Amino acid sequence: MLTALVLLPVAAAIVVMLIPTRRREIHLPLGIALSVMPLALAGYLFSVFEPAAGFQYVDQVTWYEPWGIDWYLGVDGISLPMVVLTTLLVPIALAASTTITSRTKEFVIYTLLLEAGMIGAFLALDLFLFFVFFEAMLIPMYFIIGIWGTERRVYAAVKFFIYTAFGSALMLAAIIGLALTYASQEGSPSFALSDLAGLDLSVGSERWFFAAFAIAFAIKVPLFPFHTWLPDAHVEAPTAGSVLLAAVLLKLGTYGLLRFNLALFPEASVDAIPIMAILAVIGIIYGAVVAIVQPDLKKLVAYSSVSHLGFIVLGTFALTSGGLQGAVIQNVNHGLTTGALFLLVGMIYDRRHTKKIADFGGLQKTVPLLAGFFLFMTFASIGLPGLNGFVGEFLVLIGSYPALPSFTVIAAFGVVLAAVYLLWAYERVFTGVPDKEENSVLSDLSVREIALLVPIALLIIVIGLYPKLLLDKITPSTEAVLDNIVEQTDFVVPYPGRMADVYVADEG
Amino acid sequence: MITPPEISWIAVAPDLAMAIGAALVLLVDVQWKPAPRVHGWVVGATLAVAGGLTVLQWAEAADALAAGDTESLVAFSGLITMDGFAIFSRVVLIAATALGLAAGWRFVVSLGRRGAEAIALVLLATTGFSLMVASNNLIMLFLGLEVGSIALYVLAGLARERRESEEAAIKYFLLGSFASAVFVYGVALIYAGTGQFGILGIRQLLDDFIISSPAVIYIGIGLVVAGLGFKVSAAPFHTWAPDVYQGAPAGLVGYMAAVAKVAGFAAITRILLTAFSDLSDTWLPVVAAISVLSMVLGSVLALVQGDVRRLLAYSGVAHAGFIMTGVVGGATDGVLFYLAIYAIQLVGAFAVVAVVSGPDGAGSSLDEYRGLGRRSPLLAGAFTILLLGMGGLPITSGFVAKFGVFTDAWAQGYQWLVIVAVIASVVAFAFYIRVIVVMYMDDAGEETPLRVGPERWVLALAVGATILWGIFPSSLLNLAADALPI
Amino acid sequence: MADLLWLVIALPLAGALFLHFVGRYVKEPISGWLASAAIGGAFVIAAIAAVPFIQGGAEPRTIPLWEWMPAIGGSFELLWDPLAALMALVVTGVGTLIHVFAIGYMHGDERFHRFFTNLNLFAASMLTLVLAGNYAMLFLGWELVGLCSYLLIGFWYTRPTATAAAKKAFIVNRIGDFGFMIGLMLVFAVFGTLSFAGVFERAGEELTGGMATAIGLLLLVGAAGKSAQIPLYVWLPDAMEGPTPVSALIHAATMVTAGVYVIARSAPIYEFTPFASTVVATVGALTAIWAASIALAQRDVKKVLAYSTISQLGFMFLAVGARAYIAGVFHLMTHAFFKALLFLGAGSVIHAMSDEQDMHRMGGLRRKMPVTATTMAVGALALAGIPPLAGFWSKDEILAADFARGGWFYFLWIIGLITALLTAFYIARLWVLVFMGEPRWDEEAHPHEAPRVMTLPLIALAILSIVGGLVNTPFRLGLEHFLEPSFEGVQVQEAPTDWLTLAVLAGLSTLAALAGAGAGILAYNRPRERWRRFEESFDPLWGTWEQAYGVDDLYGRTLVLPGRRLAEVTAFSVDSKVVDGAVNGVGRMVRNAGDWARPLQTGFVRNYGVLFLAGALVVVVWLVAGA
Amino acid sequence: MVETILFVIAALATLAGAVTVVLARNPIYSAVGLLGTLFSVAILYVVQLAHLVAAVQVIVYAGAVMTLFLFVIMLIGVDKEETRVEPLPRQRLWVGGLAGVVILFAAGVALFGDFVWVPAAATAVDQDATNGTIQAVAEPLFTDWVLAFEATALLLTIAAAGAVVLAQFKRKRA
Amino acid sequence: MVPVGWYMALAAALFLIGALGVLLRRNALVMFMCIELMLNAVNLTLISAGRAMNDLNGQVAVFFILVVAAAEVVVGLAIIVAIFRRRATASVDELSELRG
Repeated sequence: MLTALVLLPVAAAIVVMLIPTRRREIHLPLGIALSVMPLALAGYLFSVFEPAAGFQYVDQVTWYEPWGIDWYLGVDGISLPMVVLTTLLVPIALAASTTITSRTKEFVIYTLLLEAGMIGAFLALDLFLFFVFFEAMLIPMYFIIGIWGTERRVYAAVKFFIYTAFGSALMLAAIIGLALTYASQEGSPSFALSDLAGLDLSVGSERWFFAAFAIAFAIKVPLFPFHTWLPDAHVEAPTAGSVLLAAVLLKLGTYGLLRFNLALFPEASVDAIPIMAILAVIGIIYGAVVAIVQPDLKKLVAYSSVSHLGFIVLGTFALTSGGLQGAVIQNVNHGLTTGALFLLVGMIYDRRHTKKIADFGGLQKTVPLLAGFFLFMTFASIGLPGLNGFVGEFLVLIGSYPALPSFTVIAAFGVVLAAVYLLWAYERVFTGVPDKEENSVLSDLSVREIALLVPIALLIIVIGLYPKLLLDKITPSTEAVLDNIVEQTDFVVPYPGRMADVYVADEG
Repeated sequence: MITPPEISWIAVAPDLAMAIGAALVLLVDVQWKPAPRVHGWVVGATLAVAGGLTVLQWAEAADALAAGDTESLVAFSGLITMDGFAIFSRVVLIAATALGLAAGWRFVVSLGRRGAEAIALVLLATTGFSLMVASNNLIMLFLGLEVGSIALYVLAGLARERRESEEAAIKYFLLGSFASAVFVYGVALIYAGTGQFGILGIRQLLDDFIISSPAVIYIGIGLVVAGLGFKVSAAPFHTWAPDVYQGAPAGLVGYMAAVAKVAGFAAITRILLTAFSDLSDTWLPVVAAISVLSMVLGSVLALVQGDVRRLLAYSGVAHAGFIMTGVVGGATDGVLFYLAIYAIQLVGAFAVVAVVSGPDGAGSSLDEYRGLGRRSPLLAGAFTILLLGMGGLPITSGFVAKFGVFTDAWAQGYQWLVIVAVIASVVAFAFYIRVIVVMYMDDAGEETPLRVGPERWVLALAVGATILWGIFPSSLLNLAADALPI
Repeated sequence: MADLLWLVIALPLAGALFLHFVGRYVKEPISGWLASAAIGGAFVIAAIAAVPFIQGGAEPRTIPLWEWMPAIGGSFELLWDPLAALMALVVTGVGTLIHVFAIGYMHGDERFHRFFTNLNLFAASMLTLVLAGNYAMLFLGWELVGLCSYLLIGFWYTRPTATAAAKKAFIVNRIGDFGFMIGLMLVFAVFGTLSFAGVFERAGEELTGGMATAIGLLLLVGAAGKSAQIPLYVWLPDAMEGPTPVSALIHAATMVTAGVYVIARSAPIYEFTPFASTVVATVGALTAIWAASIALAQRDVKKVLAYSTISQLGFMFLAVGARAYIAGVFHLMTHAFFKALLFLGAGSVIHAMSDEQDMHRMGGLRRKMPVTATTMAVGALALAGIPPLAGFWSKDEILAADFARGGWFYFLWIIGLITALLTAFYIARLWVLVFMGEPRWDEEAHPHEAPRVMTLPLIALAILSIVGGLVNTPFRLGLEHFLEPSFEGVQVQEAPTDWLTLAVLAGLSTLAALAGAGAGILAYNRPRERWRRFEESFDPLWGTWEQAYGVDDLYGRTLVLPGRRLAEVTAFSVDSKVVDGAVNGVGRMVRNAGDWARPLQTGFVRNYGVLFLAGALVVVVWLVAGA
Repeated sequence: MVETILFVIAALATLAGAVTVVLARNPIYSAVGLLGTLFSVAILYVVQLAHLVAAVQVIVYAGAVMTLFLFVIMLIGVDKEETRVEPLPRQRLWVGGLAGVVILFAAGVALFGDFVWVPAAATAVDQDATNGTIQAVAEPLFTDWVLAFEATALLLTIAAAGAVVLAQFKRKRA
Repeated sequence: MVPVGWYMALAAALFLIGALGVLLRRNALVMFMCIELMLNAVNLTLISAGRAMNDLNGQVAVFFILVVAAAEVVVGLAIIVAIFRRRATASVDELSELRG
């Protein structure tokens, strides 16, 4: 099933490829239609997923025996939400790309291939395979930014590609090292996560490997100070690119930290808590502060991502139930919220062909619906309780406090700053009187655009009020991660960091 | 009374076939002056036969190994072998030749009467290199090397209408023969040190005795490495490559570069890993250093090139470095796989160059590739895939190849080398990406689509190999793993 | 009935949703009535559900709804106890009246239905806040009311001042919430749960004095933000940019009292930290007098009321800080009545004067709008604390409690007394300036009495302001008994019991009230230039008050501007130059290396030869040396 | 004794010739120098009993090859003298440096490392073993080395074909 | 009886001179002659070493090197002539258009 999930988009891409280029009008609709199939499959997967069963629907096929590499897919509570998110956002991103008129065919193909890469990366349980997907998906994204982007697209695309490739290069070295260490201990090399997790490494090498992985993922997240590719990429990328980049690609970083660093290098992870926490907190505050004064709406949202993803990393390395659950669920939340925000910015851009905040003002009068959605997403992003963002942040903050009090307190201030930069931006863009001529003649959201935003909005509310839906799937896996660390190291989860510590009063 | 030597036809069958083919082409041409198409058939047939014979050889070798007698694989009283290593390399050479000729066919045709000679030279060069990769004797190896090289010198000068072509020829020739002299002096010194020309003989000797004062041998090894390093254009012996790649006829450069690299590395691997593996402690660091220098210098220089052929040349230098890591790794299969993949991709890439810059290969500056993505999407797409393959992006065979050699090097304890290598490959990405940028992200200057001739088959195969062996590498990897030198 | 309690929240919410989606198709007044009906229904249900407590003997109960964030003990559950009931009744009751009033007030606004959508949404949020069964859910309501306040302050989004005020309100509240959140972190870290039941159950064994103090102070920060106490009160005056019903409902009667409610709710924690409590009381006292003094000199009628609200909230803090929780909540209730009344009255005046808010351009309106005038007079007296109106009882009880507490609280008591005097003065000034004297408004504005739909709520509130106090008098402590179950096991500061002291205290505060009111009337019931001269005689003090001590631009200069600068430096120097510069620098370095190495390729065969030979030589030497 | 004298003379001649090749400004003199070297090397062959090789050296090299050289020299002009100035910057510096390094290296190896030119040298030289008569050389040439011998055929073919291709020259753009 | 070392040293010197010659001269022909010098040095080495080891293969090897040399000469001179035809020069320094 998982294999099918990975290959469906590829198949879709091939189908689109077969449509002659001159039939330009059908590529996009077809792409959207086809990209719904993975969504359906993912939905089914979500419904039949057994939270308690750990990795399931495992597909393992030997790829090349002597090297011990396998086609090894499996899904658990940590990857499941990401897969669903991916499959959900791709159709939306595609449907949001009707403004792309040149070389539509290629665009659709790249997007579908990108989807395949992302799903694969989330499902891969073999480090080699993971690396393949992790690296391979750069290319479609590179093209999406570089071909359909705005003025400095080439610079942004190349920067994105090289920077990320650099990170993953080190990771490749580390992966090789791991596999060979395994070979030296067990006789034959293996790249399977399950095998390598059990590896006993010397403290030194474990730390090196951890660093290599951490840098790769830190660049992807991106953590301060590796974040500078992100604003450029976002600003230049077309809407669909920004959406997928923010919503899914960045998550590969946080996902990787959670899935690989914690699982493979428990000792080093525990030792690295301070460093990662510091970087995370710096990211939170720094990203927010920088976002405040950004003159470009997209750049502002980009920096807000830097800030928000800091929370995820913080939660991950707090190593508490709350923190981990928060991290995973925040992965989804940020994907939805920021994705939606980029959609909206894109819609504004389609109307005004500018992203400069200074060029706007009083839009709420001319495009009330758009303003409404924007405000909604803004508050979701600020972390308004009742919406999804809050669940993630609150879990992270409250959950991390017992482990990392001081860091968490500083991080909490990011919540204040979030309100500052987003509301100020909203004020400047939407409120007041539309003084500029071109701002007073815009058309409000079309039915299509509303149709794109509504499902996201609904999910945002549902997750905000009834996160159980996700948490039930997530919790067993995150607990497993935590248990593993506790077993492997002498790390003690501070009270009340574990689910078991939560006190339930006997209530009448 | 002289006892007639026993001849093992099978060991040289493919080479014989190609030599005969070459002769045939020349004779047919002299006799009937047929249309180029006819030559095409002859060459095709020749290469097909040669390829078929290699299959026979493989079966033979397999039986022999199964029977456990490696002696029977050594033919002509030790001059050459028929081991898997030789056969694999030979197959790669033949494949590269077939593809290369197809890629250069329009150029060959454009040569008119001289076309036949060109074809013959190509075939002979391949024959020479194929003897070289099989030779188990340094002098034999030298002969093969010279047969190949001299033919290549001529080929480099074939695009006579272009001044650069002559310059390329003379540079290639002078430096080449200079390098050959150095190489053969090395051979002479090794002979002085060991009294052997035979590679296995040397191996035996070094296994059995400790040479009291081996300095002369080391000098020999050094000179041999330098000489062969020239052929594979490893830094700092690479200087000829960019000029020659740029000057030589576009259609044939791919072929020239590919076969030289394959043969050269086959020789280096055989000499270092078979003959002198006992001295590896001494030469490993040196080879590692060459590898690093090649990777760094190649990538960095390729980054600033404005001409695609020079860019590919420097990238070739970098690749020489990557393959060297495989040599350091000490596993022949990694090297062989890399060579096979790289040869195909190189020929493919130059097929594109040939299409873009016309039969005699006038210009090949990056500007000519502006907007190629619009102009002829398929061509650009193929080029993109090949470039990414060379860059070593996952799901292309290039990645598998790099992964293989890096793994070997790491296992040898050369972690630092691997780290340098991965970083170098990122830089490599940077310049391959540049070409892609130009093709896709700059608006097209010229709009008329390019005429693609036989190159399309080359590209189809090269791209296919890049993708398929990228996703299902095991078939080729298994072959490479079986293709061990005796 | 308590099982249907969720309806109390669900009804207004449903109203909000309905209006949000189909509101624009509903004719103008109907949507307003629908909203009112929704919240009215909530009131009815709450009232019925509250009956058992009124009868007495009923236990508080927790009604679990569904799981939310189990990992941190956050879930959707309602706590139904007298305190919650009282709050719910106040919110829904006063809320209903204000809804009705708004139907008239918002008449003709093109976003009429949107206004009631938000109003209903606010009601739902506020009810969530007061009915919440744990801190997480309380925080949910806490933030949602903040959102509604943001939306409603900025309701007229085309006014830059309004949107700015809205943003300011939200952000200042956020700063408070920052402290509040940290408080919650501590709570969870200490108790391993966020549910009230759990926390209060374990307060005894888990809580150390220091931790209690920390939590107490952090909660205070949050409360100070929401309830506009020093130093976070600055947003409330600006919040007057919103429509007047909003000011009445959110910024007088309900939302701003949330802080008081939270502290009362957390009594079991403050139980263990006298220090924190004292701080609460002190902050309250200072805020009370500080805001009152500012209120003295405001010209904008709503500004006066705003600062008065801040001041009154100060009183409530003074109460709950002194552990006189019941007195605090009591004052919360009465204040809700008369302050809502005053705001709505002001609203109807402003409405009549076609959006004129400057008292200097009013005067002599009592003939034009008698109902408003009288009802507002009632409100004023109640606020001033003239017996036997509502304000008197509650305020008097607070002061009495502080007096009884003794020690430091004597000092606070005195402050309270002075504040009472000032309060009486400024409210008298307000009423006189608006309704007495000669008209100071120009002719084309011809004020008129408000329509019935607006006056009726005024009358209703007036009645409440009169009798509201009687639920808890020294003679009959109804409210006290009613609320007891909520403060079980918490020691509550009672007023002194001996009648003499009580009488004296009551006398004192009455005296203060009368004095203030008298002075106000005397000073302002005169021709304009006279009282102008009177005001000027206080300069520069008066000016300072009028400028609200210039706190706003103080904050602006010390916090906002430096913040902007910092952000700009970080963004445009550090980030783009240093961090990104480093990244691009590496790239450039590599390229430069290439350009630098390029001359190696001179194109001269003989140079190549040299390089080749040199290389070979190095290899050879290295090999031989290596051997 | 005889051998020593011959060696010294021939060696000096060889080096003299070689130096001439390098230093002579006119290609003709270089050619003559080369000729000298070839002959004296041939002498050294003879001294070492490599009769056949020596003969071939004289016939093929001094004969055929040198003639070819002289032809070309004549073709491209005898008077093409090379000035002593070195156009390439620092070329001579480099070359000098290289030479220096080589000599230093040689010296170093000679002094410190117990350098042996032919470690595998036999204790007693057996004159017959390496008596390079036609018979003696022919036997290995046509048995053990037969494949190499055949391979030379390829070389000659290439040489022929290559020369032909390069020689014919149709003037497209001069 | 002359020690083999002398021969070898002589050959080495010859090789070095040849090599330096290649680097010092700009006339393609002369450079090429220098390469011939180097090859001669190789041959001398082979023969001397072979003799020292009582091994005839050294002499046999020389044959092949001679052939190679001959072949190179043919091709090399052909190239030189071809270039001369077009540019009327044999100086390699003037062939430096390809660089960088």
